[in-house]
Amino acid sequence: MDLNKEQLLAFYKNMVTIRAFESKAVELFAAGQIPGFVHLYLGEEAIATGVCACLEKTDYIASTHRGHGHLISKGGNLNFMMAELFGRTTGYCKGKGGSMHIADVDLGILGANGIVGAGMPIATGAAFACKYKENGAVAVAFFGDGASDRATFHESLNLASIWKLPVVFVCENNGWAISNAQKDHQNVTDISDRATAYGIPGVSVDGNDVIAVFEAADAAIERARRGDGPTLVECKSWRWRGHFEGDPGAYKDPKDQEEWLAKDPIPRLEKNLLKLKYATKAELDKITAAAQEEIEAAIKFAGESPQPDPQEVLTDVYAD
Amino acid sequence: MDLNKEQLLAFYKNMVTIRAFESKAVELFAAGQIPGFVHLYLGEEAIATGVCACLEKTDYIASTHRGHGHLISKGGNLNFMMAELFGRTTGYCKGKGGSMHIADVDLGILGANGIVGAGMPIATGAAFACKYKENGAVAVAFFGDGASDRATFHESLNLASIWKLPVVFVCENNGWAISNAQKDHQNVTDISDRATAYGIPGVSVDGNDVIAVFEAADAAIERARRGDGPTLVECKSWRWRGHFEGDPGAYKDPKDQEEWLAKDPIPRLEKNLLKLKYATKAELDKITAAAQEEIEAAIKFAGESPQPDPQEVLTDVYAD
Amino acid sequence: MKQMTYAEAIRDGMRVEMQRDPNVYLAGEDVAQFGGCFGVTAGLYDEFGPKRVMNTPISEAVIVGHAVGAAAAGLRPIAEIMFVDFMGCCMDELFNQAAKMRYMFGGKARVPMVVRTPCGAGMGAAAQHSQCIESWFTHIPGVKTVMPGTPADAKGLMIAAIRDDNPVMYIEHKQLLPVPGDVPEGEYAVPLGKADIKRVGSDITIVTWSWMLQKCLAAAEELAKRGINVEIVDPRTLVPLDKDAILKSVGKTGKLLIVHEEVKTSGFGGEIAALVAEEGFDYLDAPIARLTPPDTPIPFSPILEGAYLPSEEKIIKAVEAFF
Amino acid sequence: MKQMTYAEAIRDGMRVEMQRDPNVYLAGEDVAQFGGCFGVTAGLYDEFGPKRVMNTPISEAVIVGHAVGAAAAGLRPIAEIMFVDFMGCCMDELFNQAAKMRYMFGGKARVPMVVRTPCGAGMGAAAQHSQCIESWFTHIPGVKTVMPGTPADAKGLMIAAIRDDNPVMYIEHKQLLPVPGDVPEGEYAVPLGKADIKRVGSDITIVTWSWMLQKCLAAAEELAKRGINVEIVDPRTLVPLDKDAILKSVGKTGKLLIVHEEVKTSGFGGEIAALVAEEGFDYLDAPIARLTPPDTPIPFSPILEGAYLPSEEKIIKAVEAFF
Ligand SMILES: Cc1ncc(C[n+]2csc(CCOP(=O)(O)OP(=O)(O)O)c2C)c(N)n1
Ligand SMILES: Cc1ncc(C[n+]2csc(CCOP(=O)(O)OP(=O)(O)O)c2C)c(N)n1
Ligand SMILES: [Mg+2]
Ligand SMILES: [Mg+2]
Repeated sequence: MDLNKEQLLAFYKNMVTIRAFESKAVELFAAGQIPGFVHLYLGEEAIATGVCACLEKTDYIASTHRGHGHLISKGGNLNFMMAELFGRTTGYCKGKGGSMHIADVDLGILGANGIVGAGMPIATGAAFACKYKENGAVAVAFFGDGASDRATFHESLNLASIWKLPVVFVCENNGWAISNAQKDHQNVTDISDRATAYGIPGVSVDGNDVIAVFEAADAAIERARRGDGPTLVECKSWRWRGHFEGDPGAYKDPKDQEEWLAKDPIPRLEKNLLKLKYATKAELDKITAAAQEEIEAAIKFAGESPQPDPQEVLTDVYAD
Repeated sequence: MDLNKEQLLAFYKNMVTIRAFESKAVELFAAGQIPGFVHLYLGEEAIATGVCACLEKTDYIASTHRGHGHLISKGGNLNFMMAELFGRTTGYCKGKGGSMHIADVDLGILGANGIVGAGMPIATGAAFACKYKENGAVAVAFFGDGASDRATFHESLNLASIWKLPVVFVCENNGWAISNAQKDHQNVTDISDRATAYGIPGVSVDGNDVIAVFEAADAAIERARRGDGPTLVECKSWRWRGHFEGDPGAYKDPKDQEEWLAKDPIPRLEKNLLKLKYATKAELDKITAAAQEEIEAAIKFAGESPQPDPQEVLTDVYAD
Repeated sequence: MKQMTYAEAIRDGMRVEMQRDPNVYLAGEDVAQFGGCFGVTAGLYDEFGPKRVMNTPISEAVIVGHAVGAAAAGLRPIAEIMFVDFMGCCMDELFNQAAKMRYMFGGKARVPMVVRTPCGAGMGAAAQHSQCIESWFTHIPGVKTVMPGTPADAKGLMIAAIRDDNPVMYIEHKQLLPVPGDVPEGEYAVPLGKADIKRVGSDITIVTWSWMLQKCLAAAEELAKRGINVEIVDPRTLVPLDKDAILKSVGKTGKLLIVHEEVKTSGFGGEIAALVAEEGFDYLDAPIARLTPPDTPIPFSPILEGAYLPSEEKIIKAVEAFF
Repeated sequence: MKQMTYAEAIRDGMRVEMQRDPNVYLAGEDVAQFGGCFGVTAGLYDEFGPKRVMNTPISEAVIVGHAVGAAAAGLRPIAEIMFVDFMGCCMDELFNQAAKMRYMFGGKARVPMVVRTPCGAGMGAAAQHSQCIESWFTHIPGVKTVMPGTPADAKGLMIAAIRDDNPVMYIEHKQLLPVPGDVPEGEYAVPLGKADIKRVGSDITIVTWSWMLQKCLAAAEELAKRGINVEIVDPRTLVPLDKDAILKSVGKTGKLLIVHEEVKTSGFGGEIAALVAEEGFDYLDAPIARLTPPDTPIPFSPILEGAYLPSEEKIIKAVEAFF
């Protein structure tokens, strides 16, 4: 399918926004301005961008511990996201969640998640609700190669298949589960092969090619909307950073790291845009600069936002 | 491979022994002599018989809630088994376990199990011990079609594959998970197809053909002993009774039930034995009669065994 | 009022809410045509059809986990776990997902879901099919825990649990399923967090719930004949807990016996004893006592299971030991 | 005696037993070359090699479940669960399999295994990576629960846990990992079930464990300056529990404060309070008190997390409230 200029430029803007957000997060964490654990999406920007471009506001996603890219791509507000990383009252979760739990239910974002694999049952349930309400919406579960070894992967894909739910399982195979390389935690090369076990389609794409990701996701999501059930989409990519900030990633072979850095999805789309004459280098640099300014503004917003009142610890446990 | 006379007659003896044990269990449960839940193996005798014929005393099995056939085939003592069903002190578990928890660790029987799918991690761990001790032993996990949808199936097969463990996963596909037909709980016809997800071999055989079961199990177990890792073996059969005694199985289509009753694995082996002239009908009837006598003796043993002393509730919680 | 069994009352509660609210649905193993392992859901499939009463594979993690997503997306799931003993297969989905989603999201999510599951011993079902583990659930902020001990409470608490906007563990007792009683018809809700004085007395307070309530009521009749007048407080919901009702009764009687079916160590009786030792200490004119099973798994043999379980006789003994 | 951190002491305990007993092995996520998420297993892979120190996939159910089978087949697994918060992914394997196998089999199995896992808040890790849930494990007959509060206890209890023939939950605290202390060298075992009086006093008894022990010790010094002489009882193992040590101390002081990091409701403090209200009632000259976090999930913001956690100041206040 042909993607038009607006679409491709929107991909570009989204990817450089994620890149800018995560690059700043590196500095802010190092500077001690972000507490707790931070898992960055650097290098994987094309996946969330391509997938979420197929989704409406009314569709759902379930994210992971490495969730910033998913949230930005689903329309998350950068100020509220950054403020949450800072633990401020203006954050998405009023400072109660942090990076691992950012959510915006109104945007269909059912949360980052600190439990590997926990998003799959949640997305399965959201998809069930879409089918039950017959509202034409779908749900997407993002999860990693490591998560594909968990209980919840098996039970979710099997149930989604049996119930023919409008859900797409997007496996972000970045080659690593913390220090454990994919070949050391599972004996499949293409995780999409696991779809066989559930009688659903499985497809693997280059996760650093935003257009390939979009096309695969679009087909799977359209299939889901048609009522033909779930699909497993594997996007192969690479985790640029350590597992979380603070992990130097010493277990990575520098050669592999180099190779993958060279496959940076952003210059790749950039070349494409220039070739198609959809934009000049100067115009693209302007988009990038604008994104960086947005992030600076978000940091300012977060930094100037109030700290929570200690009494707040007691609220929001139960709805009444 | 050619099975000799002794082997085939041993199969026959084992199958009619299971048949006799379970048939009596039907009566005893109806008569109120067996408390709790009883899940019977009637119709599935060929599976445990064919699989356990490949095992040594030093090998391990992890069984299920439908475990009588596995125990008998692995060499379980009929008196101790029946006494356990009766809840007597002479039972395998001194009356503390009952049908769902009979075990004989000395025979490598790591227990029936009340939790569906719980035997798979246990067999995986026993296989790890065999590999760790380099003692050439293997482990077999029996489980049902319904159990193949559980968390533990996925995590066990993946770990066993990665660690190349000497374990064989024997799926007893009897068509039902309580009232849920296989087609209603999973979208695969051959459960052995799920092996793809772990990069291990998967094979499906007629579970009512003891020779086919033996040959498939033998190949898988030899492979495991050689150090080539796990195999998933699906044995297709049928649950003759309701899920447990007391369930009339009204959800079964009588036509299917009839068809499967006609596939009774015992007459099938009997025909074979007669054709091969390994035995006369009279000789086979003698084997059957002898088995029935053994069961009668076991019932007598159980019935005459003492009830536990109430104080016994407090012992065996911790080893010291 | 209508005579029905505890099982029928649970079903009636589900039916009333399913008729009232199209967003309520039921999912679990064998809950559809089969009617559930204990027949509790019998007839609901015929009445509400395959869209609202669904069988699941044997996949506890996604039975509870999908309910979290469905609830967050606006439905009101009733997820059945066939035995409470199987909650170990889906604890993460309950305690890290369902229970915490609202708080982690800064109060911006609602997770209205009920996990319905039977507990309890007494049928020779052995160690993995007979347990009571309610104190686990009471240790999870964000979850409510409901344990009806009569048919009327079974219906009223079911309706309240379904209407509640939070995850609720609704734990029914296998031994109570056939027990009959008078049950209000129609939309009868029992508020969560309101204890019920099941027997008014003056000499000693017994706090108990679920099946043990019935045993305590029987024991109290016998004790009355012997001149001991027992007050029985049934909290009905362990979280939220009606502390005032417990403290008020102990303030009246000065003596507290807690009877439950969980093993003693870290059973919910410990929490109730602690509550009274903290906030009702001056009311007490005798040590608090707990009557529970011993700290062992549940044995299969009916004789051993009988030795394991609190009984009317043991309750009578435990009460008489106060005097 | 050797100065080492709590983390080094845990490692030393594992190393000593792995050297002594070839059947001891370690399996978990990233425990090999990487040395574990908190570096606790660093160096063990180099010393003992890939046969005895193994990475696993992210599969908690089979991490704990395989250990049950391996233990029943004669090995002594140490299974690491990266955070105790993840135990919800493998509770069945712990509570229905590991804990009950021996009893269900009539005493004819041994399941010598250790589940090693870090607990605790204080690092801004939020609701799913900061919990303390030890009371769950103490509610499982067949399992022992160990919670060291010092480097010496960390080593001694690790060695005892590995040598024990039962499933043992060995729960280390993330905040204690860098804490230094004197640790006996070589084969130093601390018996399971033996409390340690970490501070002798006469005015009030504090029962506490793990990280809170350190906070209580600091508070006790300040209170001493203010003329209140605190006795601190560290049970070290919650199951088996050294009841006599607790009762003896309360018998001496007449006052009991329990401090723990679990949420209050159904935390293990309730069990200790109940024990004393049952068996030490006459010793008490004041109501029992518990100082714990509130019944909420754990918030991310350091300010909110600080409000959630018991602190030296809060402990001092809670003690002074007795006088
Ligand atoms: C159930 C569970 N087990 C373990 C962890 C610890 N952990 C956090 S992220 C992670 C690795 C996840 O790998 P993958 O799924 O590939 O995602 P990635 O980090 O590569 O994006 C692990 C083991 C966890 N959070 N939850
Ligand atoms: C974890 C768990 N979930 C549910 C059950 C209840 N249950 C017992 S047997 C059974 C059906 C099992 O089906 P299958 O695995 O095919 O074995 P079969 O009974 O057909 O031999 C179910 C749902 C259980 N015991 N454990
Ligand atoms: Mg990964
Ligand atoms: Mg079956």
